[in-house]
Amino acid sequence: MPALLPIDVLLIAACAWLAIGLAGLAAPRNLHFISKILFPLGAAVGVLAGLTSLRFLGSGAETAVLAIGLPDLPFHLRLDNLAAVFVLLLGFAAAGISVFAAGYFRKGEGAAPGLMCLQYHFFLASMLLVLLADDAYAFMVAWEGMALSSFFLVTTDHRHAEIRRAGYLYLLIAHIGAIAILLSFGVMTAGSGDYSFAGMRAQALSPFWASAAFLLALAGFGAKAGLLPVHVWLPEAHPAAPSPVSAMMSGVMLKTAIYGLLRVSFDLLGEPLWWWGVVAMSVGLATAVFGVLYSTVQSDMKRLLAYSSIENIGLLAVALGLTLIFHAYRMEALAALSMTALLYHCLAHAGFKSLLFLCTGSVLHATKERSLGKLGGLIHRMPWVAWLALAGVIASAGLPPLSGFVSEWLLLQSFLFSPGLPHPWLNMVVPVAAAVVALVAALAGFAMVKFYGIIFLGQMREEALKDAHDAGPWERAGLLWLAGLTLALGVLPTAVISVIDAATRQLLGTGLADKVREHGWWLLAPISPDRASYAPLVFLAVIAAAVLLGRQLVHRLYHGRLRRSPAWDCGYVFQGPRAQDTAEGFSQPIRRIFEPMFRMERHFPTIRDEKPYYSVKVEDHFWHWLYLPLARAAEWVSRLIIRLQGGRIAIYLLYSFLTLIILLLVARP
Amino acid sequence: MNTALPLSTQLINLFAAVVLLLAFAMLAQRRVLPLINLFALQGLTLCLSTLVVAFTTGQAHLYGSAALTLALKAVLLPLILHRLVRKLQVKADVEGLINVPTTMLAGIALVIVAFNVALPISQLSSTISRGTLGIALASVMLAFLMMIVRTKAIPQVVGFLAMENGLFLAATSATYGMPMVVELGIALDVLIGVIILGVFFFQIRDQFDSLDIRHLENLKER
Amino acid sequence: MDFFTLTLAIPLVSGMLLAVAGERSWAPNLNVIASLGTFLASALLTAEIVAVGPRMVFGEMFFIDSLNVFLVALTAFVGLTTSIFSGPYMRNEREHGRLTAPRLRLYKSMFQLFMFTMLAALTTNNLGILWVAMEAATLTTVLLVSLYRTPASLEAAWKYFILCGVGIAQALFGTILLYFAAERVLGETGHALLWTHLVDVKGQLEPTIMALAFIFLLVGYGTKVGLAPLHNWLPDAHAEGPTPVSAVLSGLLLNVALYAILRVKVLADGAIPTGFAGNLMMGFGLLTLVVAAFFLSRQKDIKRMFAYSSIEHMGLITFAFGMGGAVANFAGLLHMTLHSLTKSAIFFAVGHAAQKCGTQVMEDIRGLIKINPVIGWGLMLGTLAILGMPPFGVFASEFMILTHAMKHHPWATPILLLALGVAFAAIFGKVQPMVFGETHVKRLPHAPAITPVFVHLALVLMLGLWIPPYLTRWFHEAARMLG
Amino acid sequence: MNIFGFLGQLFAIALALLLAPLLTGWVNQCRAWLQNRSAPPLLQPYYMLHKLFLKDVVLAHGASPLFRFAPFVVFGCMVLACAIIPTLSTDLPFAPAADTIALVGVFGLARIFISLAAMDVGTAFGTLGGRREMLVGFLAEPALLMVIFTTAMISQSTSVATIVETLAHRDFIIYPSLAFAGIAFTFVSFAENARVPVDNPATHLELTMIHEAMILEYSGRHLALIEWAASLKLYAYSCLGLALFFPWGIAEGNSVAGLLLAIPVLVAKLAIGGALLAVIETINAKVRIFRAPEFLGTAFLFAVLGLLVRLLLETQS
Repeated sequence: MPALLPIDVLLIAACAWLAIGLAGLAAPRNLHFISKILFPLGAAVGVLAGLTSLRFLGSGAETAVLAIGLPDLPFHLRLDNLAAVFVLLLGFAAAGISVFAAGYFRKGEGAAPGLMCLQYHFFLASMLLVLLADDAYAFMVAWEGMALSSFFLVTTDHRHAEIRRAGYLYLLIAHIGAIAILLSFGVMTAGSGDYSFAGMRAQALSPFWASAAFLLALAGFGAKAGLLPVHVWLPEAHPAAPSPVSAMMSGVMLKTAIYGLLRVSFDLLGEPLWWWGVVAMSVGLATAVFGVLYSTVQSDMKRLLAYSSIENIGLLAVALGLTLIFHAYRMEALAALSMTALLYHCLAHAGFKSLLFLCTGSVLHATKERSLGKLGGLIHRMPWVAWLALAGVIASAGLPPLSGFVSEWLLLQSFLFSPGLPHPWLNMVVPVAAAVVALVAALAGFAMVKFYGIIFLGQMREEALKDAHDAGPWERAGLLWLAGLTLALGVLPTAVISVIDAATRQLLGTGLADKVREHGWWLLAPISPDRASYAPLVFLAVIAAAVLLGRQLVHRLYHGRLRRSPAWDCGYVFQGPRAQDTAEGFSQPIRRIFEPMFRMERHFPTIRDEKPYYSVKVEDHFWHWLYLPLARAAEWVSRLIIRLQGGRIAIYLLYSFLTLIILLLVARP
Repeated sequence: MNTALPLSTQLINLFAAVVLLLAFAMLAQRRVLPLINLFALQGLTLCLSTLVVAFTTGQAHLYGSAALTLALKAVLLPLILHRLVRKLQVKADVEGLINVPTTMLAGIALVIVAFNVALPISQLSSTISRGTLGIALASVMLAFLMMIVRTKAIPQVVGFLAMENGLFLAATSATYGMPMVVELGIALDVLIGVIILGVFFFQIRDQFDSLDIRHLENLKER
Repeated sequence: MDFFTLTLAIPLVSGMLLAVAGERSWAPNLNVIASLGTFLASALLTAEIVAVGPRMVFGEMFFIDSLNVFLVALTAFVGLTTSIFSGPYMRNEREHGRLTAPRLRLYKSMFQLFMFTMLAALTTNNLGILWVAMEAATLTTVLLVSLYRTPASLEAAWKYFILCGVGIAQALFGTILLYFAAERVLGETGHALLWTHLVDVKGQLEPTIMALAFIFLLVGYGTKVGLAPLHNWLPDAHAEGPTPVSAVLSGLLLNVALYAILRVKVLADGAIPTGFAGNLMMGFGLLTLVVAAFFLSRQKDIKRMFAYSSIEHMGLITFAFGMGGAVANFAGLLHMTLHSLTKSAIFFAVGHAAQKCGTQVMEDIRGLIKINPVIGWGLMLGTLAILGMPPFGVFASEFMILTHAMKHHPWATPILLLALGVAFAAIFGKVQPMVFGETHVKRLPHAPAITPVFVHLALVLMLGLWIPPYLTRWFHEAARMLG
Repeated sequence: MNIFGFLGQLFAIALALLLAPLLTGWVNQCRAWLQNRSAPPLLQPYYMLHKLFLKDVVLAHGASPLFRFAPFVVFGCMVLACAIIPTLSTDLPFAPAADTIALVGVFGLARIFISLAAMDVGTAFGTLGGRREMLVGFLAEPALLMVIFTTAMISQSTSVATIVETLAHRDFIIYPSLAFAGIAFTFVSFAENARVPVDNPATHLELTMIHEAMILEYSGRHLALIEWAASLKLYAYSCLGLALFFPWGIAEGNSVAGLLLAIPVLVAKLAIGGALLAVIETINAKVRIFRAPEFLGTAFLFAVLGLLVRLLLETQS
């Protein structure tokens, strides 16, 4: 028997996921079987997929053709390094999330567990197929399958109207995005009728059509990723979904859109034009700023994370834009740097955002509460979740020594080279964009402090929180796995870059790994140590040493005495939980400084109010600037068109009559 | 064309002109029973015209067509319609959506359109009755117009049947009639159609107490 | 006896039998058995045609070729599933007191006769007979539309009758012109309306006459297809008739009307090489698609909404055939098949849903997935399928149509995109709250026959992932014939 | 990494730990003089630290382990920062661990921990302080990064050591961009170190506090560590500023002579810097909290101007 190629193993993994899903449908109400056997099995498949792609990375592409699909277009599959990086991400993230899910689903919540199991594993399998697809049809089938299964997962708890609405919005935007992607593929075939990716690579498009294809792809994949202005589904869908699903969507699914963008702009389209990068970067910057600002003012913990995902997607788009610009000017070494930043951030975000979403899941389970205004002090009741969430928070804030910082560092490093661009405008404007990236990173810190501080720290804002319980063993295992990944990505950048470098090399022809490996495994110096370097292990060691040594010395030289008493608080008497900042209160500075960015409805108490209250509601401008006008326009048109159906038969006959006469008079062969 | 046409062609043209005249008359007629009579008369004219064509060209199956026309359009259908009118106690007058002069003006415009559309075709035709194709198309369109402007069910149906008459005229004038099996099929369809319509009239009257189709305007988009 | 005769004879005979004896207790079973017989006969006929190739029957009156044989099989199949579905559905209607026994007799009899007319229309070689059969199909269904005898159903039936009658009259004029054109070439041999003869001489037909004839035929049969702005009868008839009738109207009658247009288009294309017929069809298709999409967003009645969805898809198919060429024709045929299967499945599910909730008003239908998960999922999956979500087959054909349009008529793609987007937003936005959400509704006296829904959906799913090679061959052959 | 370099590194850290409170004391003394008050002794911060270390820790009931953990982390971060900023010599074995960008990250990490700790007990002032600190932080960080970008572009490096080497030990060139960057950096360091226009280290008026509000609940050794960390931060910023804008005097190698020469230079520079700080603090008034964005916005503007000047004027060669 010939040895199994990695692509075969991955195919088997996809089939295994499907089989696991179907097995869940076989016993839809048997929670124990599903959660304790099927989900862990799914996790094992995830690990298998991740390891397979780890083994594969660095080798040449493998292809396969399946016997299904259209008559002239059977499913083409192809595993190359770019896909393998994302398979790696999918497999490892899925492993953690599945293990968590094994402990997460309870009886009597939403749909039957078997159905959930089917949808969830279908979701996983379709994501895998998206990454493996090598022709437009297979890609679209997998892509829409992914949208569909995640839509059903989002609307698991469909009893609430707002969840249904969220699901609707999600699927609608996903579908329209999918049509845009389809058209982009259509442009890329350039009329050759060959819908395999190999056929598209062979086409040499004129700049006009290539740009059309790129813009369509940006719109289509952007709709899935949550780029401005088609981001509106994201903050609705993520809170609506069960937490493992939010984690999967935010951590992995959004990355498939990034994968698609990379595939189209670097692989299928050939030579990019420089202004594509500018477009991507501008959209990315706008998205990042928007996302992070809105994330700071949210008062629902999952919405906060969802907006934070938008921010991260924005940063990814910035990295993509920068890579495109460098690549267009054939500065491949620099392009490799920003591409590495991009891929790294994909991995990092998958780790920490999944981790944070899962933590919210545990909190939700323990407290039945998503609103930040009703949480607080959970570190006392849920230490496991709280401490693991801290890792996610630090990584998400882009701080050393965890994963988020490495990618931001790489991104800023590549920005530092942008003055070398041969274009007179770009070399001035692009470096300033770095400042915006810095602002975004700093604001992300604000949002994360708010997230963590309000949920886990302070006093409990509700009595009921006293009964909160910590996560169970399965959940802990899942969280630990993801936190471990976050840490590993944070402290072992050199090793990670060596792994993902194959993809960079595939897309750009050059990579970072050789340079990075020169300086030892502990030091990350993408260009040269003189130029810039970062050694997270040393970093961590110095801080740890300072902490330990400091503690030992203080205790040795002085003492370790400690006693408890009520809080001081400047002698303020009323110290109940309501004296703390609310979620809204915490973000008040942001709302005030960036007031024009928000659409706020505020109610201030007046002296005459019998029950004075203050409330503030922050809404998205885009709803009112873009979506509602669009909806109104559509409604106006349809109001106009339905007059055709006025009920009067004479008028109907007249239509027929006029059609005939006009055709007789006008139509000529 | 200044050359004198043969007598048969002149006759056929005459009958065709009568059909057109009757079509206009039906368009102008406000009362139900005279309308049905006009329809019967149109059927009769059609039959005569077909007979002339059959006689002149010796096409045997055209006699069959003529007989069928006579039986169905001049006798049977008018009879059924008369019975229906009596049974349903339809009020005598027919209201139009648009007033008669306007309708007539529109009708004249239609005739011009129809003649112009038919002209290139009739020039290609080799039949003796080719000149009447324009008239046939015109009477189809006039019947169509009648269906549009009438607000009562029975006149609308008469318009529908008149349209069938125009089609028949077209068939005879352009091609000496369709194959017999098709003619039979068409006749059968028309007959069943009228019977079903009769059933309908009763159902409509039961529901609405009237045959005014302005009651039938409730299904619409809001 | 040969299978073709059986295919036509079974519905005709059983229709007449049911007309006299439709009130007996075995009548519903006869209805199903007759449909089963028709389907089996058509399946065997198909097998025979696959084996020996196209052939003539009864002299040259009827013929079976690659284009119509699969439509015959499809028609018989949907007829079978509809009759299975209508059994419990009609029983429930009767218990609700909405229908009486004589009307059920009328229904069964007319259903079979309707099947006969459609099969005849599909298989006839004579364009005149085609016209007669099409008219007969209208006549048999018009009484079915008014089966409930409510004011609304009468109004719908009246409009159906008048509009389709007028439309079909125009088609007759077109047929006469066609005959005229043909006679000049073929002489008065009596073959001048036989399609097989016409297609041999299509290049010699007079273009001026053919253009006029095609306009008349397109407007005439187009009325039955539901092309805008000739579609006005369609939503009314679908919404007010009994659901099985809506299913066959939408799933079959529209196809047959379109089939008639296709037959004529082949001739027109032969006579007029400028693509005149194709351009007209593309224009009508796009207009229909857009108009229907905007209609969709303001619907309140569930059956009405899916009727507009049928119009929309007919527009898309017409557009595809209008583009012509092997790929687009293939896609059009595939889409026809898939639309029939999917839309009838949806109507089955909708019928049960509406029956359960006692209303067709969408705002009052909620939480189907709670009342009956099978119906709920059936409706949900059916809707997603018809909206072109992979892996369902409708996506496959839409994929081909869109990419082909992108290639040859890029100007049309924004319009297609707009229409598909609007339609998606409208339909899905309305179906989702019906399927999901909370509800309080009691069970029905007779369990629904839900198998047809899932059989159809399974077929649609299969066609999205794998099209059997013989089907591909057929479609290719038919597409080639369509030019 | 040779042992000598390692020792030099340890020496730099030890020096930082020692000098930092002294700098704080010096600034306080200068300020008192300028404000016509009798000045506290120069060594007052050391007495203070000693006293606090001696005291028991009084912990609020609601304090979590994070609250106790945070001072150590903050302290550790500051030690790291001081370790990688060249004070005496540019040959620092720890320097490759973090470049300037990572340095910003270190400060960020400390800020996050102290803000979280402020929120931990759940008092009104704690959360208030936490959010204001984050506010100042996110406003200051981009400006700081732009300053760093400007200097990094001059030296083609983000490594602090390389920047200093480039600026101090190569041909002397006047960089107008550095003037802008310097002003911006000064602004930023005032904000970051809780100095007057933005915050007042001496205030305990509840509603105006930022830094003080955050550490209200701390006592004993925890407070001592935080205070120490604060002085370390001031020291680090001062040294960073000196390193970026007045790098002369910092030894390139680890020769004893070089180090010995560097110490007095450093002390002198710090003394001048501290005095200037006191002057600026004295002649300015604390602004309302919502004027802080304007203040830091100006800083950002200057930093970007510096960058543009750099790109426009200095890259022509």
